[in-house]
Amino acid sequence: MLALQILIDGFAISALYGLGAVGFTLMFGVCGVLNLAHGGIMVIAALAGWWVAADYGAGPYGGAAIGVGVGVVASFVTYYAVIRPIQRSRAIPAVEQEIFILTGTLLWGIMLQVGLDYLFSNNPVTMQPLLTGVVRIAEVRVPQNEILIAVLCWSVIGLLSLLVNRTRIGKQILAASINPRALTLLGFELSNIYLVVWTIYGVLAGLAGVLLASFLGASADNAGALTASAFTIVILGGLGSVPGSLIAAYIVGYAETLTAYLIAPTLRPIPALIILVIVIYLRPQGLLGRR
Amino acid sequence: MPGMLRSPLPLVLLVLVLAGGAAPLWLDAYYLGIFTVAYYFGVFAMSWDLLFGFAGEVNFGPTFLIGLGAYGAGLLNNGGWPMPLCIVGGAVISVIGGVALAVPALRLRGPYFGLVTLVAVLLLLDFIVIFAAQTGGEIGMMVPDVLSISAVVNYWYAFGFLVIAGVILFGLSRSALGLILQATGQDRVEAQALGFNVTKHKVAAFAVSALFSGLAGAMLTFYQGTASVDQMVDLSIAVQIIIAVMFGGRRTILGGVLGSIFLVLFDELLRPIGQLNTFVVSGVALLVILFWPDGVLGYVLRPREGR
Amino acid sequence: MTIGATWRGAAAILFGLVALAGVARPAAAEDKTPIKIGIIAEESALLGKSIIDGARLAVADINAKGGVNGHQLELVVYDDHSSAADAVRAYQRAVQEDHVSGVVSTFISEVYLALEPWAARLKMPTITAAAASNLITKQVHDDYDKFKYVFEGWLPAPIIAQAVCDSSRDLFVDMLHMKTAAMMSEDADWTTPLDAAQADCLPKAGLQVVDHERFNPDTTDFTPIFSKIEAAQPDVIITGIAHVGVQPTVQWHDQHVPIPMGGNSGQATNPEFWKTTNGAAGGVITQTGTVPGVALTPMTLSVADEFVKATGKFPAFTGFTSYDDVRVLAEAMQRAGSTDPDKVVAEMEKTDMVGTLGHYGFYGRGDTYTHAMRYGPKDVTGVFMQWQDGNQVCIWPRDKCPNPMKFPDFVKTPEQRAAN
Amino acid sequence: MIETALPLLEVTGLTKRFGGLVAAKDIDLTIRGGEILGLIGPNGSGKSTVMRVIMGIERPNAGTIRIAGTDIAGWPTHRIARMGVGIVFQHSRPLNRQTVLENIKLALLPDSLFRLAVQPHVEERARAIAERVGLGAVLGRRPPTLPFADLRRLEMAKALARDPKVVLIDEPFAGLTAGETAIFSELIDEFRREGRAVLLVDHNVKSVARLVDRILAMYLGERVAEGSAEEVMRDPTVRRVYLGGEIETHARPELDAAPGEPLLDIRDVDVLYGKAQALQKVSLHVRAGEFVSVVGLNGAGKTTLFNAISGLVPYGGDIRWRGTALAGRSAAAIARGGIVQCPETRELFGDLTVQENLDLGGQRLAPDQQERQREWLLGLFPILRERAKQRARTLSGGEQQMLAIARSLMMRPKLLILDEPTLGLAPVILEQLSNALTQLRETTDVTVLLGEQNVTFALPHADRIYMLEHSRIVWEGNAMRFAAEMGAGYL
Repeated sequence: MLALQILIDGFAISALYGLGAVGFTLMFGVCGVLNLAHGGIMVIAALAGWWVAADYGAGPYGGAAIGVGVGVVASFVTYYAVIRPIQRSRAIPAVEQEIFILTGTLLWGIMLQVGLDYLFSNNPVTMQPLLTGVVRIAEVRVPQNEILIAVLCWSVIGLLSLLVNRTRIGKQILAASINPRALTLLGFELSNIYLVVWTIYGVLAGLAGVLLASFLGASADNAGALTASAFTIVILGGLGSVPGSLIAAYIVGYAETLTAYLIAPTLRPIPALIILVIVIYLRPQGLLGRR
Repeated sequence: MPGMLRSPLPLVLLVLVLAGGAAPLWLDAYYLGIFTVAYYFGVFAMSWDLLFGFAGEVNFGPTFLIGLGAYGAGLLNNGGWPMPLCIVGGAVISVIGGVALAVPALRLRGPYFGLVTLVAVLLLLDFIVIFAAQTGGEIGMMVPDVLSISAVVNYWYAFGFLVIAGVILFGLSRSALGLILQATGQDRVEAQALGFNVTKHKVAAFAVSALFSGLAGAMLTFYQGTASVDQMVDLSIAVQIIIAVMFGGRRTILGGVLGSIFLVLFDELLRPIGQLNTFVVSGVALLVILFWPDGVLGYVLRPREGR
Repeated sequence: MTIGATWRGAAAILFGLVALAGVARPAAAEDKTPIKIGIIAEESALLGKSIIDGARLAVADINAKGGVNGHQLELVVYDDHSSAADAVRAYQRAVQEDHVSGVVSTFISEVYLALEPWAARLKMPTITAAAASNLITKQVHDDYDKFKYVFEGWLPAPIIAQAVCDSSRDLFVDMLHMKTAAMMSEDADWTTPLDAAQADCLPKAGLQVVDHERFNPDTTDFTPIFSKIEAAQPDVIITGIAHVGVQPTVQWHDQHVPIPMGGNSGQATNPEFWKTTNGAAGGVITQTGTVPGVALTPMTLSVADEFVKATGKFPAFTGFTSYDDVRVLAEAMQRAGSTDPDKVVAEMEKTDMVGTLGHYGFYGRGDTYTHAMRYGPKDVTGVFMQWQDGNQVCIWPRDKCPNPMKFPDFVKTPEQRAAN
Repeated sequence: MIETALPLLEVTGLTKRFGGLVAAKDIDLTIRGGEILGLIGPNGSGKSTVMRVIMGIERPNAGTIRIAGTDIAGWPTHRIARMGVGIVFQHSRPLNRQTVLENIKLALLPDSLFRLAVQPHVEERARAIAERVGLGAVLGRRPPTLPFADLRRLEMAKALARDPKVVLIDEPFAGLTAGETAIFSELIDEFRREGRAVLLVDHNVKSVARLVDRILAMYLGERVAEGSAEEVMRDPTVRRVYLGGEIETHARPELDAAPGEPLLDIRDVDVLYGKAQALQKVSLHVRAGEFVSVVGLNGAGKTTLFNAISGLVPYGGDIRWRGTALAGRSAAAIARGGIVQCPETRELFGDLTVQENLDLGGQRLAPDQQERQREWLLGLFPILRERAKQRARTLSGGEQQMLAIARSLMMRPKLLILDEPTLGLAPVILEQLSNALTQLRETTDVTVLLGEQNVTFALPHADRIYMLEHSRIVWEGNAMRFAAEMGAGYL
C-alpha cells in the first residue's frame, strides 16, 4: 500500500520534472546554451495561462494553450534579446561566451521574476485542473488530473522523440547537436535549426509550467527553484542527453518522494543533492553524458 | 613603470579613496550604512574575481565560502569566544572548507568545477535549515556581539577592510603569483609546460578567495548582529556578486567594488519606485553586459596599443 | 597620459563623484510638519499589500480629522521583498534618512526579528501588523529597557494556539464529535511556539493529537504529507501555515483528502484565495481578523466599506491590523504631545482603544508576552472563518457567528463515516 | 659547447594507445647534448603524440623516458618541465592579455606561491632574451597585435627562458617565409651550440634536412627509418609513404576544346588569420567536368583556400561561381548552390548510423532521386552497404572517409571539394579510394577540386595541378609536366 502510493506519487512528479528538464537539456545539447531564465519562462507561461483562464474565462484548455503560446514568445525574446547579441558580439571573446550567457540569462530570469511579482504578486496560483475527480488504484486514491499530467508529459516526450528520430527537421536537430559544422557543409542553415529548437524549447517549458501550475501550483518566486531543479536533473543525467535527463528526473523524483514518505518531509531535497555530488565526483559528465 | 603612468588608474583610485575616506563628513548615517554593506559586497566581489578573472575558474559558490565564514564566526561567538577571535576563526573555517572543496573539485574540467561549487551552496543551505536549532535556520542566527552601533565606526571598519583587502588582492593580481594564475587560467597545458603546478596555484587562489570571503562574511555578521541565509548564503547573493564583477569589469579586481556599490546603491536609490527597483537594476546590468562587455572599469582601463 | 585616457579617467572620477554627490544631502533641518510613519512590507505579497493599503486608509482618516497635534501624517512606504536584509536597510533608511517617527512593518516573524535589534539601537517605536513569533515579545520581556520600542500588533503564537483550542472545542468536539487531530505545520519560526502550545491545549479541548507533520516552507508537493496524516486516521487536520497555502489546499482538494482542515492558514484569510485556488478552498477553516459582514466592533463594517471603496476589494486581515496599528501610534503621539520615542512608547503601553478587530490594549512589562496584544473575549480574539461557495463565512466565536459549517463532498466527518 | 657522454633524452619502448588506436608503438630514440634529432612523418603518423608523451601532456602506456638518466615517464607535466624539458608548440600559445615582456617573464618565474615580487634579475634576463630572438622592439605589445613570425619568436623566447636541457620543437617553420625560416634555423642551431638536446618534429624531411644530425621517420605510429637526412630520403619505405612509389599519371584525353567560362573562378584571394597571412593573392579556376588538384605540404594553405570557397572564412579578393560572386552568401547557401566540401576532418555525425548520415546529405532530393543516388553510391563504396546500420564513429578511418565522400555526393554537387582524403589512411585503402575516384571521373560529369599532400594520389586524378607553398601558388600545369618538373624536388 505504502509502496504503491510511493510508486504512483513519484511517477507523476518525476514525469513533470522530466518534461521541465528535457527542454533545458535539448537547448544545451543543440545550441550550447544553459538558459538560467528557464524557471522564469515556465512561470510566465503558467501565470499567463492562469490569468486568461481565471479572468477571461478561457477555461482550463484555453488557458493551457495560451500559456504554452506565451512560453514560446518568452523563449524567442530570450533568444533575440539576450542570446543572439552575446553570440554575435565582437567584444566578447569566444572562450568567455559561456559565462556571459550564464550571467545574461540569469539577469533576464531575475527581470522576469520581478516583473511577474509586480504584475501577479508572489502568491502561488493553480490552474484549474484539466480533469477533476479521483480514481482508486488498489487502495490508493489518485487524482485523475495527476494521471492526466503523467500521460501528457510522456506523450509530449514521446512526440518529441518521434519528431527527433522520424522527421527531417528532427534529424537535422540531432545532427546539429553532434556536429553543427557538418550540417553547414551539407547546406543547412544553422540559424533556422536554432530557431526551431527555441520554438520546441518554448513549447516544452511553457507546457511544463502550465502543468506544474495545475498540479502543484506556481508563483514567480518559484522561478529560481525551478531553474535549479532542472539544472540539477540535467547535470545528473548528463548535459545534453535527453534520455539521461529522464532517468535523472526519475531518480530525483523518487529519491525525494521516498525521503518525504519514509524519513521526513523536511529532508526531501537532501538525498538528491548527495547523489548529485557523488555522481559529479565519480562521473563528472553525468549518468549518460559524454565528455 | 611606464605602464602605470600611461594608465589613469592611480589617479582614479586616489580620488576614490579620498572620497570614500571623507564620506562620513557629509553623508548621514543611513547612507554610511548602505556603503558599509556595499563595501563588504565589494570584498566578496574582489575575492570572486581573483578566482574567475585570474585563475579562470567560475565559482558559482562564493556564498559557500561567505556562509562558512559568517556562520562559523557566529557559532563560535554563541559558544562564548570573543569577537575578534571569532572573525579570525570564521575565516579559518572558510579557508579549510574552501580547500576541502577545491582540492577534489579542481580535478574536474570545464563547467563541472562550477557545478560542484553550486551544489556545495545548495548543501550548505539545506544543512543550515536542517540544523535550525543551532543555526537559526532561515531566520538567521543572532550573535551576542556587534562591531559597533555607531554608523560612522561601522563605516570605518568596512572601509578600512575594503582598502586593505583591495590592496592585498590587487597587489596579488599584479604580482608574480597573479601572472602565474593568469597563465593557469588562460592555458593550462602551456602553464604546465612552463613548469608551473597548476593545481597548487589554483588551490592557493581558492584559499585566498576563501580567506577574504570568510573574513568579510564574519565581519558582515557582526555588523548586522545576525548571520542570515538570505544575505550571505542564498544563490541570489552569488548572482549579485557575479553581476557586480561583470558590471564593474572582470579581471580588474577593483571593478567588483564599483559593481557592488552600483548594485547596492542604485537598488537603494530606486527604492521609491517600489518593488520594480530590482527589475531596473537587473535591466541596466544586462544592457552593460550586452553592450559593454568589459564592464565599467574594464572600459576605462582597456589597454590602448600603439600610442 | 594620452587624451583618450585622460577623458576616460575624468569620466570615471565623475562617475564616482556623482555617485557620492547624488546621495550627499545636508542633514535635514528639523521640520516638525508633517509627521512621517514608515511602512515596511512586501507589495508583491497579498498580506503585505493589505498592510500598505490599511496604513494609507488610516492616515487619510486621521488627517481628515485634523491629524496629530496639528501635524498631518505622511506615509513613507518601503518594499522589503520579504527579505530580512532588505527590511533592515529599509528600516535604517526610514529612521536615519527619512526621519520617520514610527514604523509599522511586515507580517513575517523572521523579518521582524531582524528589525528588532535595530528598533532597540535606533530607539524607534515599531509595531508589526501580523508577525506572531513569541521570540518577539520574549526579547522585550527579557530586556525591557533595550527592546521596549518593539510592539506586536497582533496575537503572539501561543495565544493564537489558545484561540485554536478554544474554537476547536466548540466547533470540532462539541458540534462534530471529533476525538482526534493531526497537526500539520510549516517549519518556520512562528509555528514552533504555536505547535508546542497546541500540543498542550488540544488534548485539554478534547482532541487527541495522533500525528504531527512539520515540513519545509519550500515544499510544493504535499501528497506524502497528506498520505502520512491519513494513515494516522485523525478526525481533523489542524494547520499552521502561512508561507504556503494555495498548494496544500489545492492538493488537499484534488486528492480528495477526506479530513477537514482547520487551524491557521494565513493565505486563506485573503479574499482572493478562492480565485487563486480555483475554488479548491471550499471547506477550509482558518483563524483571521474578521470577514465581510461581521461587526466585531462598531468600526469594523465602516472601515471595511472604506477599504472596498479605496481598493475595490475586502482586505486581508493585515489590512485591519495595520489600520489599527497606525492609529495606535497616532493616538500615542497625540497623548504624548510629541514624537519623542520614549514618551510615545509610554503612551502606547497605555493604549485603550476601540479598533476594527476588537478592544485594543497591550500586555505590560510583567506579563509573559510584553507588548503583545491582549487576548480575550473582551479584548481581541480574532474569528474563525470557513470558505463556503466563494465566500468567507464567520463561524466562531459562536455568539457573534452562529453560521453552520459546510464541507465538500469528499470530506467525511466522524458521523458521516459512521453512517457509511 | 660540451659534448656530453650521457644522452640527455633517452626514450625506449614508448607506446601510446588512444582507445583501440595505437598512436605510437614501441618507439626508441636517443638524443645527446648538442645534437638535433628530426622526427618526421606525415600527419597522423604519431610524431606529435611522441612529443606530447615526452612532455607529460599524455601518459604513456608503456616505455621509459629518461632525462639525463632519470625516468620521468608518467610524471606530471610541470615536474617534467622543471627537470629541464622545454617545448615550442606548433600553434603559438601566448597569454594574450599580457605583454610580450610579461610573457617572457612568466617563463622565468619559480613555481612558488610565496615569491610574490618579481626578482630584479628576471626583468633583465627577460629583456636580454627578447633581444636575442628579435623581440626587443615590441616588448610592450600584446600578442594578438603581433605578426605571425613574432609570435613564433615569442615561443622560442619562452623556451629559451626556461634554459632547458632538452628542447622539443613542433613544426618550427610552418607558416614562415624563407627569410624567417633562416633566422629560426639559426636560433635552433644556437641551441645545439649551447649543448642542448633538440627534438625537431616536422612532417617533411626537406625543411629540416639542413639542420638535423639524424632523422627518425614514423608512419602510422611505427618507426620506419632512421639515419642521416640523405639516408632517410633515399629509404624506399619513406619514399613510398610520401610519394606512394613511382609517380604515375593517367593521361586522359583533353576535355572537349574551348571549355568556355570557368565554373569556379578565384582571383587574388587573401586570407588573414590574425596577423598570419594564410593565403596570398591566390588565383585559380576550375572548368566544368575538370579534375583539378591542389598539392602542397601541410600548412601551405589548401584547407584555408577551400574554406574560403565554402564561405567558412572571410577573405579579400574575388571568388566567382558560374559568373556570380559568392561573397556575402552563407556557407550553407553556397553548399546548396552546388559547391560541396568534404573536409579533411570528415565531419561525420558520429552517433548517427551510416544510413542516417547519407540521408542527411540527400535530404533535399525527392525520395525516388534520393533512393537512386544512394543505390549508386553504395555501388561505388560497397562496404558502406554492409555498414549501413552501424554508427559512423565505429567505422575504420578508411570507411569513414568513404562515408564522408558518399555523403557529399548525396547532395549531387556540381563541384566536389575533396580535402586530404588520404589523411592517415593505409595504402590498401588508398587504392580503393583511388579506384572510386577513377570511376567517378569516368562515369559522371561531376567536377572535382582535390587537395592533397600525397602527390602520388593526386596526380592520377588530375587534369591540371596547382602547387601551393607558403600560402602562394608557385606552380601550375598539367599532370605530365608536374611529374617532369616538380616530382623530384617535392619531398
